[in-house]
Amino acid sequence: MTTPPNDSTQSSAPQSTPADELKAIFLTCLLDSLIALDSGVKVREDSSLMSVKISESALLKVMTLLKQDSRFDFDQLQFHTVLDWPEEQRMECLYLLNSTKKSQELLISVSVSREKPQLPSVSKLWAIAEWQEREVYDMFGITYENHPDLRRIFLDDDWQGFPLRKDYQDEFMLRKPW
Amino acid sequence: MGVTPQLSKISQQSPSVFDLHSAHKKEGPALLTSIDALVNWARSNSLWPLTFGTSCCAIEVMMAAGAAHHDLARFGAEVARPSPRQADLLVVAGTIVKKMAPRLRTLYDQMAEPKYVIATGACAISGGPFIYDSYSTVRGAHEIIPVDVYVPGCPPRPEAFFYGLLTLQKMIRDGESLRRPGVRKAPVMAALPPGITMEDLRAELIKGAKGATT
Amino acid sequence: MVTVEIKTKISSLDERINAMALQGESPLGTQEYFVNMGPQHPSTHGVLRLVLKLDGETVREIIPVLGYIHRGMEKKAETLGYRQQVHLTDRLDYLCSVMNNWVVSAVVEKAAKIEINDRIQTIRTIFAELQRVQSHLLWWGVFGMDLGAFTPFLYGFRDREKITKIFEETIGARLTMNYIQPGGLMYDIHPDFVKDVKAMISYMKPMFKEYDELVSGNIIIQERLKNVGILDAQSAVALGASGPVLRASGVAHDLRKIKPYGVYEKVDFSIPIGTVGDCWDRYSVRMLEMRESLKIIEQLIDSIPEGKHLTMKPGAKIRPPAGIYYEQMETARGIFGVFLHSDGSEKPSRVHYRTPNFHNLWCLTKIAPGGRIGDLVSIISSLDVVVPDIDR
Amino acid sequence: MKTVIVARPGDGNFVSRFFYGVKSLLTGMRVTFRYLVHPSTVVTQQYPENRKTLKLAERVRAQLSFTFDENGFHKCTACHICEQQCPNASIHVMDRKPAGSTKSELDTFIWRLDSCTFCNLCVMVCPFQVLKMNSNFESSVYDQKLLVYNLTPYAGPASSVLMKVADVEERKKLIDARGPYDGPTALSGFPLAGISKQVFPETTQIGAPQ
Amino acid sequence: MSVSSVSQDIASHLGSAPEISAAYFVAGLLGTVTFLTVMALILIYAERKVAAHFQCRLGPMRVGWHGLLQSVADALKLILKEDIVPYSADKFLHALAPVFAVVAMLLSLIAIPTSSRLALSDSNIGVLYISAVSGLGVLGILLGGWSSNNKWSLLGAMRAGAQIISYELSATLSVLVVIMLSGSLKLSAIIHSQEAGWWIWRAPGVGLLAFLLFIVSSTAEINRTPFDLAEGESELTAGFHTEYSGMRFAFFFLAEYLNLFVVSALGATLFLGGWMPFHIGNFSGFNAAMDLIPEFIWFMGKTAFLIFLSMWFRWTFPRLRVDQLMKLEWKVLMPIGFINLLLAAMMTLFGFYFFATT
Repeated sequence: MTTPPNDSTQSSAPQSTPADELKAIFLTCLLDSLIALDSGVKVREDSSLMSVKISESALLKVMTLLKQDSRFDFDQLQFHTVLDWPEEQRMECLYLLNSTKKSQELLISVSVSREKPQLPSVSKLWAIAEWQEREVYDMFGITYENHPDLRRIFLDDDWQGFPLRKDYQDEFMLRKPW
Repeated sequence: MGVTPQLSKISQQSPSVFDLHSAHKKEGPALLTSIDALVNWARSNSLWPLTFGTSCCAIEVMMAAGAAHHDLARFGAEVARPSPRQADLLVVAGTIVKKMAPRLRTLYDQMAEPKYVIATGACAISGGPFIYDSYSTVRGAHEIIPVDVYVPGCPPRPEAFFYGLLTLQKMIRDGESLRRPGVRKAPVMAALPPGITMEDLRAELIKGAKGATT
Repeated sequence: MVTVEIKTKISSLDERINAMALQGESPLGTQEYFVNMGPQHPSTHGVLRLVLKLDGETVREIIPVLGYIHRGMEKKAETLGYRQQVHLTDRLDYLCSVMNNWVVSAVVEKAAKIEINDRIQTIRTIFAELQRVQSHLLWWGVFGMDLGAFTPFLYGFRDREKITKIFEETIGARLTMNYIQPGGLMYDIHPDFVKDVKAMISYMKPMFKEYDELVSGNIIIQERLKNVGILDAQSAVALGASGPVLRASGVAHDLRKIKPYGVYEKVDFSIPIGTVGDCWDRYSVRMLEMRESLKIIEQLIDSIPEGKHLTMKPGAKIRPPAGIYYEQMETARGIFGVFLHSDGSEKPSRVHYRTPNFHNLWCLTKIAPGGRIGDLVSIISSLDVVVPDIDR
Repeated sequence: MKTVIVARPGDGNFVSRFFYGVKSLLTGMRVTFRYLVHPSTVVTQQYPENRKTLKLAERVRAQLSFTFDENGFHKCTACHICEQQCPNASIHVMDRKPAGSTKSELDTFIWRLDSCTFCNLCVMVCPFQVLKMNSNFESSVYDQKLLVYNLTPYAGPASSVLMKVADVEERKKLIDARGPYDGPTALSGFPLAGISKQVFPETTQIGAPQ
Repeated sequence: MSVSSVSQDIASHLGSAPEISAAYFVAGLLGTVTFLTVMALILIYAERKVAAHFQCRLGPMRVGWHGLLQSVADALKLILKEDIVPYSADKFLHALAPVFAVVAMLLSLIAIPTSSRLALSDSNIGVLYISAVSGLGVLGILLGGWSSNNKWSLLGAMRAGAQIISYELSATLSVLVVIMLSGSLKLSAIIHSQEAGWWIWRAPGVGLLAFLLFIVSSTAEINRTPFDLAEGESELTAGFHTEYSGMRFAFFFLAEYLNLFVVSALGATLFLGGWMPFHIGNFSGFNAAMDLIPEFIWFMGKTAFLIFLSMWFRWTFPRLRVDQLMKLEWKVLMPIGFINLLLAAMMTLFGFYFFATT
């Protein structure tokens, strides 16, 4: 399942500039380290950002590495959001990491099942993840292990359902008539 | 030569609270009527708004309208009260969502009579951009509290808000009375375009509502 | 309705407050109490609600309760075409509406590979900077009002009105512009635009001295802001702060310099950074940013290149290939990013906004405890939160 | 990266801070006093009084309207492009097919001022430049239903078709008059989102529980 | 001009029958109330106009000529507005609080002589009386905040209580300077002691310092910016009167402006000579020219100047924080006040002031 990292970087950057080369070296280094942790690492091709897919079980390890390793130094979690794939019965959780020191961005994607979505919380690594994970729980219903304060953030505590899921319906919402 | 385009006529002679004279009929003894008039004069000229704004409209309606260029103080309405107990005017400036709806109702209930409500902007009138496909936006403040004047716009200019304020002042002068506390007359159609009477409109709307229900 | 099996314990606000009431002990042995600040409160800038745990006047803990203006914008965005996306972002951070428009347009342009010319880029940059000044002016006024001085509010708005006039002339709107479109601009600039902007700049420059005399130099302001709400560089980064809040903590992180977009590469400007990260630094960073913005506009205003203002037909269909696209820019409050997932159809399948205020407000819970209620007000104000941007 | 480090007010000793403080307060008072004694600095525009002279910028968007040619005809062909572009269904173009014709023509052009966000997309995409925004912002009403406008004064074909008919009387037969409040509630009977069906209560009991 | 006040005039003409004294008292009180209500309305209008012009706008314009009737409309509206008493409030205290606030102010105004012939009660302990009675005002605020059963109100009331009582000290210290210099507690005697010149300049340095001290601490005592912590909008919504509406709120509003008037009138009386025209020692020609302006106008002019000063502060300065407020009082104003008092004592002892009669 492992995609050779060199191929993917070359295909994404046909015209090579110094910046691109640097990025390629960075990505190679990154992928090597990630593969050591998780054999299922893949590069997500259809993205304008540098992005890798990892497996659910390796998430916390990978994130810890990315945060704490001085080669990567991803000190900010820009956003955490979810793509819903109802036909495949999965949800794809995306974490955009940002390094203020190295000016690099990396999108981490993890797939979870739609029925029992659960992920480890990364709020120990990035404090802002506490709110971002609450938002994702609120909108998609993904629960987080070891989250300090998991409850709905925007909607009322007694709200039924998770509105940003593709199949969300309620009586109140009107569909645009045309 | 075709049909006169009515709408262009409307835009030329815009409906105006200044042009149309009051249709208010004097009732009862002259003394009481004049006391009524005095009371309504005082109430209409001393509309202290509640500092309340949820989103974009608050900038235009509560802030820019109160700022030096437009100056809400000219209407005696710059005394923005942060406590609903002392406010006369609730300007619903911005989107009201389901979570906010009970709070809006509370604010309204906490205000002392006589109290007036102006809904400004598309969101407060009908839900605006979020009227469809939004699971949380309430479609208009009138779903929660009685609204006296609607000021359309997204957001309305400060001048448009002043026009709304003048419309409300006219309503207070014409329709509210000391002798009927808490009961407000049916709205006075001051802002109707010329050539259209209240009766036409009412008939049409009743017809339409019947059509919609059946 | 999908039923989801939830393994983790989900708490509620009441439970959270109850838990908070039990923990912690006041050093004086006095009883602590809870107060609701908001949703209707003059200094929460809209409908932010803060549950405060107070010990006398001292704030011990804060629970921000969000969602009083959560309008479901991301759901709504999934039902709109790419061109219609733009007008929604006006209503996020309405004080940076042009910049928000730009981000959406940029991400759509990146996705659909729409080329734009230099004229469009220059005009976009000028408008973004105008809006930055406008937004900071409004913030300055409201900041003064929050600290109890009403007059700065009116002076700020008076000068903001000059910029609003320019917007009105070219765009036709005062707040929600919807000006920058995928593929260009809604209108070309007004013939008087250059003249008016120059007049505005020459008007604004001496005004900063007055602001300094009235507010910045004032001893009460200085004493109330200095060493209040200190956010050091390390925690600012960790808490995800961006924009002036991050820069005030001494981190020189500005996307206009790091990843220049528009025509920021061509212009010469510097980035104000603070040293301590207290309210005073956040205040002065913004005050200096206004001056820098005027400098940028000054450099660009005389050399707007010729060209079309719209490179594609306004009604043309936009259908980007399937994939993930992300674009972020530096608005007046920090990094605003738009994440777009396209499935190849005319509508995006998922839109996510990375809003600066959501992240900046999070800092509040870390820096405000320990201060007085008055400090809390100045901290909220110095973070410059716009609540609809947080709640989306 | 070019950076400037912001200045911080000096901490100083107590006495110098005290005198700085007094000076700064007096400076602030000078600023406000200057405005008090110069009435020319007043920037207020008195809206209802200056109504006659109030001139807004020509691009100001406050109301959608139709453009008419010199005969009072519009060019709308009921192509529905504006309707599709409108992000929140504020425009509803109702067309009709006259007897013996296959081409549809405009019946009523319903525009909801109550939900319009003035994004200008309809104006931008209109292939015939029928729509335009004008600056008439004085449209406050007491009833939300009055904010649902019909922009066209007549139902009938576009001016290009009408002008082919030379006879004025014949032209009049092709068109039917419409009023500004021929809203969809009245015409087609389908309910508008957000507009409740309740019709003008005689009196409103204030504070009554809802 | 004789020292005798109106009361003494009337008493000497009509004898001192108790009914007549009572009737006179009622009439005087009613007159004062009317005068003060009108005064408060004018003050509110003036404040709004002055504020507007500080802020390059116009202020009330549409009710009457240049908005002259604006305050009348506001007052009429407030009187007719619904009076809400919260369900969980202490009803009796809630009703009592605004009365306290207004009555304290009315009572203190009785003692202030507005001209040499018009003083309702020229008590020989006038200054003491005023500082005692105006201290009652804080009771109204405390009661109002407590009885509303609202945390914001309570916070506002507690702030007001701490603030007013603290600043009362330095206000009294500055008043003591004048008492020491003039050697009397009687207000008319204090005014007459300034016949050769107002204390603000006659006692070099000390008088001015005491005056500034008085201005600052009295601004704090009447809860105006920069010391408006008790009702600081951006912090405590509306402070102690959050739960008040209609008439009772109008009472607080009235009391606030009456307070302003009382404090300014007292400041004018103590430091600026009250109704005493601007005299310089024994320059009789100059003094006679100054005497041509009526005493009442002198008094009102001085008071108006002090009121304007207070408005000027209000529309220029931001608010202090609660701990800074206390720090300012206890660590800055109090020591200055004591030193000033010491200097004043020496000055009085050795007659080191201009035109000393010793």
